[in-house]
Formats: sequence, structure tokens, C-alpha cells
Amino acid sequence: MSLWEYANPKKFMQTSAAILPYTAGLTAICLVVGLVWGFFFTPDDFRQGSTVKIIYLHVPSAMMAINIWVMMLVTSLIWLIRRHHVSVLAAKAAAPIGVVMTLIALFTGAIWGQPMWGTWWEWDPRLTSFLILFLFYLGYIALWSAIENSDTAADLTSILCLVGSVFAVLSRYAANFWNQGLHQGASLSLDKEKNVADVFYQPLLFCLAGFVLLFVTLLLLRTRTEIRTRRLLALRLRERQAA
Amino acid sequence: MKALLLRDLALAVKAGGGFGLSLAFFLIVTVLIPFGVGPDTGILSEVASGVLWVGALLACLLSLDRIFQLDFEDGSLDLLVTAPLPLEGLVAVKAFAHWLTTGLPLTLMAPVLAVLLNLDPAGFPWLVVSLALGTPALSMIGTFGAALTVGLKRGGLLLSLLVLPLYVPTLIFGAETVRRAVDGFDTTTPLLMLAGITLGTIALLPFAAAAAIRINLR
Amino acid sequence: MKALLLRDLALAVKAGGGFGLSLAFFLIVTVLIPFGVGPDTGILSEVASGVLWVGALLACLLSLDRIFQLDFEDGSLDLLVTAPLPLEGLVAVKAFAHWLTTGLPLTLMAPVLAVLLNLDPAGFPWLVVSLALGTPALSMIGTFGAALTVGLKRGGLLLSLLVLPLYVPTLIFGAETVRRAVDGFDTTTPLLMLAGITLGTIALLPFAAAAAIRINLR
Amino acid sequence: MELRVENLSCQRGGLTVLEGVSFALGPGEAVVLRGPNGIGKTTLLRTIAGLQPPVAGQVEAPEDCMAYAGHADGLKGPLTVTQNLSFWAQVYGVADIAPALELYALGPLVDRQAQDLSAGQKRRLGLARMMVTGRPIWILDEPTVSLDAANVALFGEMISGHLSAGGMALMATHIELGIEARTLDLAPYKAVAPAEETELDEAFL
Amino acid sequence: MELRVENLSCQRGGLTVLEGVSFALGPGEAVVLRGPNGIGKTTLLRTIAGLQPPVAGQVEAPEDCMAYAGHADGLKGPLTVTQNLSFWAQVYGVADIAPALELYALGPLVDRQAQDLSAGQKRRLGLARMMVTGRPIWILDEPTVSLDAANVALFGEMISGHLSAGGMALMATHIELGIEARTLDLAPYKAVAPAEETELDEAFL
Ligand code: HEM
Ligand SMILES: Nc1ncnc2c1ncn2[C@@H]1O[C@H](COP(=O)(O)OP(=O)(O)OP(=O)(O)O)[C@@H](O)[C@H]1O
Ligand SMILES: Nc1ncnc2c1ncn2[C@@H]1O[C@H](COP(=O)(O)OP(=O)(O)OP(=O)(O)O)[C@@H](O)[C@H]1O
Ligand SMILES: [Mg+2]
Ligand SMILES: [Mg+2]
Repeated sequence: MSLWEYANPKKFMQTSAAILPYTAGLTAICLVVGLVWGFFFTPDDFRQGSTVKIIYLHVPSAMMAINIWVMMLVTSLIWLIRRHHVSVLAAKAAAPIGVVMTLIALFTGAIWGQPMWGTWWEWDPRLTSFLILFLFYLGYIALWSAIENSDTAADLTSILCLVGSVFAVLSRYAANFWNQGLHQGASLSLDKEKNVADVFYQPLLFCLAGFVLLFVTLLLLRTRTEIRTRRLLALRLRERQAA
Repeated sequence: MKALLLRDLALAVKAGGGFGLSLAFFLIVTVLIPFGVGPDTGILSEVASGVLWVGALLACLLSLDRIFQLDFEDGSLDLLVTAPLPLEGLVAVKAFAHWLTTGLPLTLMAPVLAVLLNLDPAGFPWLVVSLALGTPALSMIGTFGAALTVGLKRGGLLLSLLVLPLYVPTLIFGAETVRRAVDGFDTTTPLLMLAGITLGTIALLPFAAAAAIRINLR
Repeated sequence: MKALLLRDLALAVKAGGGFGLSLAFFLIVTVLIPFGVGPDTGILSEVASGVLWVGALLACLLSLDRIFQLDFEDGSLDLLVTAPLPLEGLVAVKAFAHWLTTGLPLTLMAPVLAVLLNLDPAGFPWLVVSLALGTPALSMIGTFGAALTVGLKRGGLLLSLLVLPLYVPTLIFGAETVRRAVDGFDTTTPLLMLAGITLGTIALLPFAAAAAIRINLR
Repeated sequence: MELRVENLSCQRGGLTVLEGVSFALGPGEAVVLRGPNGIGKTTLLRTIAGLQPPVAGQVEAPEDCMAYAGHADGLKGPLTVTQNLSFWAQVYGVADIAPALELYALGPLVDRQAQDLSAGQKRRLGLARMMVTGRPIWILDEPTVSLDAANVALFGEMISGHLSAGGMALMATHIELGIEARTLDLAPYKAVAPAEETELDEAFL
Repeated sequence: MELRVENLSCQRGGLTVLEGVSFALGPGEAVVLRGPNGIGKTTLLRTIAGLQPPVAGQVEAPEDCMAYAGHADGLKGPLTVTQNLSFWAQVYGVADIAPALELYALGPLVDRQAQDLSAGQKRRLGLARMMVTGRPIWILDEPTVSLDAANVALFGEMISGHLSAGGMALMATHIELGIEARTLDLAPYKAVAPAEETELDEAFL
């Protein structure tokens, strides 16, 4: 009962259909406000000039990239424990979004790094662990696509997600340790956070909200498609049985 | 011939092979190196060209045992040999399919990874050119190796053992090209050598490989 | 259990697997790097520790798909699962056999290759220690990956894509140990981490792997 | 002790192939499954052997008393006949492989690598494996494939020996085995109604 | 045109297994090889198909007119039935795979991946392959393994159709095929003093 009933595909389809328009609308509003405000109505940073504005894409995408993986971890767990198809399908649907977010973070970061650090890429622990996260996403998707039987795939990918998460955290720690004292740029991102003045901060909040909503919208859409594909598969099987 | 090429591509894409994986492997190897060597960009850019080439080479290597082993195990190699295809042609097609699924994507991917290892920008075009010229040789040599080891179950490791030494010249000239470009020297000589090796292998190895297969089947 | 271990070793030795090959591969990779990077010994000794660790890691990787795939194809995995062996035990034994045939020889071989890459002598003992502590984790993680991909024909490349990210922490701490030893820093922390990872994987991953196999067989 | 299968439904590739199969097998009894290609014999046997979960119904049998032999023989090419056989003997904790060897006249082949055996010789080795399991319930999928007449007879002997020792055998085959055993034709159990039961389907339609 | 085998000796694993086999096969004729397991049927067929060189004697047949089907079916698991079949059709330059499909009633399976077929269905696909080779001489090694009665009959039809179209067939089998064909028992040709002839031995003694 309660929340779990949404794990029933029928129920999920109905509710998601009802919600989608609103989330989509809100996403549009937040992103437009946040980005326009951020890009056109904020002063240039005294040190970084206009490049600072990349933050409006970079930070939200980076945060999402991480949080999406966490969300996948949770849904995978739910699948393993309660065997709710929708939750594992949600995880499957989330992965590509996560990859895109990671890529956005990487690229914007790289573009930002050029003026800031004078290089496209630094082996800063944070960036590095991000690269690893990217690899985990790739592996997860590859495994999904490699296995025919959907339930088998669901189980195996969920296991991979669990184990992977543990190792992802380990890698983050390892990366910190590995780059210790070797490289100043290490926690640059964090330092900047401190002196992100309010003028930059408020639009950033809008962007963050926008990205979260964007993810929710895309997730609902993709999960719906996944469910539909499943139904198609079920129908095919019926035909075969009839034949 | 065409049918065979299409089939191999279809299989590569379907059976978890395909473009994606060799790329991913390439990416991973290049990412691992800094973890081993340490984050100092100075050293990294020093070794970048070499690492990239070795990485591409290993990515090629890992997909080699696919080329014939599967066909051997499920018996289709027997059938292909008795089919009206010249065995040399079959080998060439297999090698080409392998290049399409590994060498080509690797070449296109290389510049991106070069950024990660902060390779000197001067090297970028030459990296691509050298890979484009060199990878066909890698695929062809690899196919030859695969033909030699086709009988053996999971000859994978042995295969790489046989093939890697044959890869050395290609590797040397390929990496040399990039290094010279970075140091601002003339790159024609290594490039010419590279082209020479590729042409030579494409011209000769199909026959050797075909012979090897005939021997392995009896 | 013992029977299984002995059988796996026998097979590894006979079927072109065995100590020899992984060693040889290790050797070749470490030999290739200088070709790629160029002969400058200064740079080489800089990167030696990293290259050695990455080399060992790849040598492990290449023999992973052997672990379960063969048994799966010839049907003995079905029979083993229905046999009176706990599946977790089976996985552990497989991992142990893999370590005996790859990790152990690599560890013993490493110092020799370290000389080739003129690693600073101060690093030698630590190289061996770190490998001895780290390679079991590599084998165990690899076995887990192999269990995930056992159903897939020639999952080799996918396997490496799944496994390599999991290898990152081990690699970092392993290589870090050697680098620190060379630079004369304290090496206890990375060593402890390494030991921790190894123990953790050995304690937990067999269950994950066993689950994966059960899922794959149904 | 007996093997009791109660309206078992089994699934392959997400598709229920057999429904409501029930039968019981007591000591000394053998059942031969028959049915056209693709009816689901292999699937049923794998389900009973516990290699895949049933969709519905259950298989009642004591723990650890089944030995399964599928389409593949599970031989290791590089190992010799003796090595292959004694490995399984050790796994199942059976001391002696001699009887199995001489029943199938594998004597002359003991030191031959399994990969150098002919199709039928491989099969004989695969069947000899059953004797070293020491398990009472044998589950055999097309055991006599590519055996010649003489060896089919040997197989018959093995089965009747096993049965008279109080064992049980469940076999799927297309050709006559020359064993007196109940035959169970699977045709009537072919799943008719679409995959209603599979919870996947329920969930998605 | 005909297939003529003249006192052929063939070897496997450096050991001569059959000696002095000779027979001829004319248009519309079929020969069934019989013999106990391990006598050397597979080896003989592979030698005739040109997959391995004869030790002595020769095989006379026009170029490119044989099609071989061994113990393995040479199917690609990930590809569908149609893809598998049409690939071979293209290789042999045969236009149409429809007849092969409908003869073996593969219609309902066309879009199924080969790895999802049952043992017998795989076999049927493997046999259907022969029809798209368009070659006159078929060489079949235990073609009816794991086929049910109905499909064995279909196989019989295919063969007789092929023969009446002036084709030839050479088959090794252990079970009745229900085809009127000469049987050739290989027992008499078993190599007596094996090692002697193999040129390996000659070279060293
Ligand atoms: C490819 C390069 C880069 C990558 C992969 C990257 C990645 C990240 C990540 C993972 C975060 C953390 C998001 C969170 O969890 O809160 C982040 C935040 C941030 N990054 Fe970057 N970054 C890159 C380059 C840069 C550059 C060049 C700058 C500017 C000099 C920069 C400035 C920031 C700032 C100000 C934040 C927000 C502070 C925070 O949320 O912790 N990043 N970036
Ligand atoms: N390496 C080897 N050394 C010695 N004998 C070998 C070797 N390889 C195969 N043989 C023998 O060669 C003989 C011929 O094998 P072949 O597969 O031709 O028999 P077959 O007639 O096809 O048997 P089946 O009916 O079981 O298929 C077999 O007795 C086999 O044991
Ligand atoms: N992925 C799948 N999707 C749909 N049907 C499938 C799938 N995999 C197998 N099947 C079908 O399941 C059925 C049962 O297969 P099974 O191997 O059990 O048959 P069988 O009785 O053993 O046949 P044989 O006598 O040829 O061995 C077959 O008809 C097969 O086509
Ligand atoms: Mg079957
Ligand atoms: Mg045979």
C-alpha cells in the first residue's frame, strides 16, 4: 500500500501522465529564469570576468550527476528487495541522463578550467572521481544493453550498482589521498564556493531547481517509455505463445 | 564477401562487442595510467604520446580473439572454408571488420583522451594521422595472430603474446611520429615507415593467415 | 573444493593459460612502454612504479574471462552448481586459482622488470609487498566481474569495462605505496588501505559473485 | 524417498512453455519424457534439477539427491578421460571410478585427452559421469545422442542397474531406449493461455 | 558428374583410423555410412569434404560442388533464424531462402534469435542451411541428432527431393533415416596396424 502502489505500472502510468505537464512547465520556468538572470543580469566577476557564469551550468549538472547515481542505487536496492519492476526500470531510465549530466559537468568544467587554471584538464581529485563516476555509468549501461533477458539484466545491473557504489566512494577517497600535497588546484572548486557572492548565488539556486526538475521530467518520460517497451515485449511473447 | 562483412559488423554490434567497448577500454587504460604514474601533468604530457599509442594497441589486442574463435567453436569456420569464398578474402574481410569496429573509433577518440593527458596541442593532428595510418596494420597483424591460435581454447593470452612483438615496429614509428611533432622535428620519415608497414602487412599477411587457418582446421 | 582447485590449476597449466603467459604479457607490456615513451631513463624511472602496477593489472585482466566462461560453454558450470559444493566456495576457489596462476607469479616477477624500467632501488621491496597485498583483490574483483558476464559470449571487453573502474582504488594505493617509498615518505597508510580493500573484497565479493552466477544460469 | 512434481509450470525466455505437469517417481522407477522438438523437455528438466525457478507448482525431493546431465557433457578437452571422471568423483565424494570406466568400455581411452574423443566417445564419458555422482535421482536430457546401437544397450544396462539399486531416472529422448519405463508425453501440458501468470505480464498489462 | 572415393585412408590425431575406403556416388544416389562410435565416420567425412588431407588414396569430385554439415550447426546465437539462413544463402549466391524455411516449418521462428532455439530447432535450422547452398553433393554428419520423429521424416523428404533433383548425399548416422540408400559399413576398413602408415612414423623409423 502507500508509496508502493506506485510501483504498479498501471498506477505509475496514470500518475506520471498527470504530473508530467506540471514538472515540464516548472522546469522551463526555472531554467529560463535562472539562466537568463545568471547570464545577462549578473556583473562579471572581478577575477574571472564573464567566465564565472559557466557556474550556472557546471555546478547544477555536477550535482545532478552525483545525485542521479545515488537515486539509481536506491531504486536498484528497492528492486532487489521488493522486486518492483518500475523501480529498476527507473534506474535504467536514469542512467543515460546521468551520463549526459556528467558530460556537461566535464565539458563546462574543462571550458572553465582553460581560463582559470590555464589547462583543460587537471588531475584534481574531484575531477578525477568524476571521470570514474562516468566510467561507472558506462559500465552500468553497457551491462544493461548486453543482456537479453530483462529480469536477468535487472538483477545483474542492480548488483553491479551496489558494488560499484562502494568502489566509487573508495575511489573518491583514494583520489583525494593520491593527489594530496601534489597539486594545489585540488579543492579549488570548494574555495570558490565560499566567495560566490549573493549576486551569483540566487540565480544559481534557480538553475539548481531547474536541473532537478529537468531530471524528474526526463526520468518520468523515459520510465514511461521503458514500461511501454516492456508491454510490447509481453505482447510479442503472447503472440508467440499463440503461434 | 559483403554478406560476411555485414554479418561480422552485426555480430560485433550485437554480441556486446562493437564500437563502444574498445573505446571504453581505451578510455579506461588512459585514465589508469595517471593513477599509477601520479597526477603531475608535466610527466604526463611527457609520456602522453606513448601511453595513447600503447592504449590503442591494447584496445585492439583485447578484441582479437573474437575474430576467428567464435566461428571455430560453433563450426561456422568449417562451413566458411568449404564455402565458395577465397580464404584469403575471408581473412581480409575479417581484418577489415575488426578495424572498423576498433581501429577507426580509436583514431577518432584519441584527441579527446590526449586532452586528459595534456598532450602538447602540436601533437594532436599527428596523433590522429599516425593512428589512422597505423591501426589497419594492428588489425591485420592481429588477424594473423588470431588465425595462428584459432584451434586453442581461450588462446587469448597466448595470442597477445604472439602478436605484441609483431606490434613493436608499428608502435615505435607511431609514437615516434607524435613525439617528433611535439618536439617540433620533421615527421615524414616515421610516417612513411608506418604507411609502409601497413601496406606491407595488408599485402602479405592475408595469405599467411589463410595458410594458418587451413593448417589449424585439419 | 581441493579437487576443483587442482583441476583449475591443471587446466590453467595445460590449456595455454598458466603462469607463463600472464608473466610474458606483463613482460611485454612493460617492454612496450619504453618504446612508446622513448628511451629517456629519467622519465622512465619516474613512471616505473605506475607502469609496473598498470602492467600487472592488465595481465590479471586478460585472463579473467577464462574463469567461468569455459565452464559455462561446455556445460560443467550447470553440473558444478547442481553438485554438492557451496557456490560461494566455488567462486572463492576459482578466484584463488586465478591468483595462484597470475597474481603470485606477477608479484615474484615484478622486481626483475623494475630493473628494466630502472625503478629506484628503494622501491623494490615495497613494489613486491604492495603487489603481494594488492593482487588478491584484483583476482577477487575480477572473478566478480567474470560472474556478471558469464552468460555473454566473448564478454571479454565488456568484462574489462566493468572491472577496471573497480580496480582504481587498488591501483592508486598500490602505486602510491611504491612512489612514496621511492620519494622516501611513509608508506603505512596506503599499505593499510590496500590490505583493507583486499580483506573486504575477499570477505564480501564471493557472495555477490555467487548471486550473479545463480541469476545468469536461470 | 521419492521425487514428486506437482502441477509445475516452467518458463523459458520469459515465456511459459509447459503448464501443470505433475508426476511422481518412486525408488526403482524411471520416467521417459517424450514430445516434439521445442515442447519444453529441456526446460522442464532444468527446472526440476533446480537450475531455474518454476513459474508455478513445486518440485518435492530430498536435498542434494539429483544429478543432472544436459545436452552438453561438461568435459574438459585438455584433461584425460581419467582426470575428467575422477574430478567429478571427488566433487561428489565417490571413491572409485573403475566400474564406470569398464561399464562403458572406456578402458582403452583412459589416457586420451577428452578433446581427442569422437562424438560418441565423448557422450559415453558424459554418461559414465552419472555413475560417479552416487546420487539416487538421475535427470538425463537426450542421453543417447550420437551413441551407436551397442552403446545404447550399455546405457540401458546402466539405467536398469541404477533402478534395481533403488535409484530413479528421469529422461528426455526422441529415440527408443529399450528400457521398460513409464513414458510421459508432454504434448498435453503445452502452455495454451498466454503468459497470464508470469508476474511480469501481470504487472505490465 | 559424380563423387568417386578411391582407397582413401584418413587420419586423426596423427593416427590412421580408416584404410582403403572406396566407393562412388552418382547423381540421385545416397550413401549412408554406418559403424560403431569412433570408427572414423567424422574423420572420413571431413577428409572427403576437403577439410583435412587424405593419408593415401584420393577423392575425385568437381570443384566447389560439396556442402558439409558437421556435428556443430554453425549458427550465430545473436542473429535471428532469417539472418543466419540468408547469410549462408548470400555466401553461396542462392537467392531464395523461403523454400528451406517452410520445408522445416521454421516459419513461426524466423525472428527468433538462434540462441533461443531448442536443440532440435537448432538442428532443423542447421539442416535448412544445406538447401540454400545449392551444391549437388551433400555431406552430412549425424544429421538427425535430437530431431523428433516428425522432423526426421521432413529430413527424409528433403533428401529424397534433393536426390530426385539429381543431387547426391553422403551421410553418417546411427539411427534409421527411413531413406532408401546404399549403406556402407566402415567396420571392415578399420586401420589394422595403425601407426605404420602415417608418414610421421615412416619419417622416424
Ligand atoms: C573538467 C573539469 C571539472 C569537473 C569535472 C568539475 C567537477 C565538479 C564537481 C564534481 C563539483 C561538485 C558538485 C557538488 O557535488 O557540489 C563541482 C563544483 C564546482 N566546480 Fe567544478 N569541475 C571542473 C572544473 C571546474 C573549474 C575549472 C572551476 C572553476 C575554476 C570549477 C568550479 C567549481 C565550483 C565553483 C563548484 C561549486 C562549488 C561546489 O558545489 O562544491 N570547476 N565541479
Ligand atoms: N589425437 C588423437 N589420438 C588418437 N586417436 C584419436 C585422436 N583424435 C581422435 N582419435 C580417434 O579417432 C577415431 C575417429 O574419430 P571420429 O570422430 O571420426 O569417430 P566417429 O566415427 O565420428 O565416431 P562417432 O560416431 O562417435 O562420431 C576415434 O576413435 C577417436 O578416438
Ligand atoms: N527467448 C525465448 N523466447 C521465446 N521462446 C523461447 C525462448 N527460448 C526458448 N524458447 C522456446 O522454448 C521452447 C522450449 O525449449 P526446450 O529446449 O525446452 O525444448 P526441448 O523440448 O528441449 O526441444 P528439443 O527436443 O529440441 O531439445 C522451445 O520452443 C524454444 O523455442
Ligand atoms: Mg532439449
Ligand atoms: Mg562423429
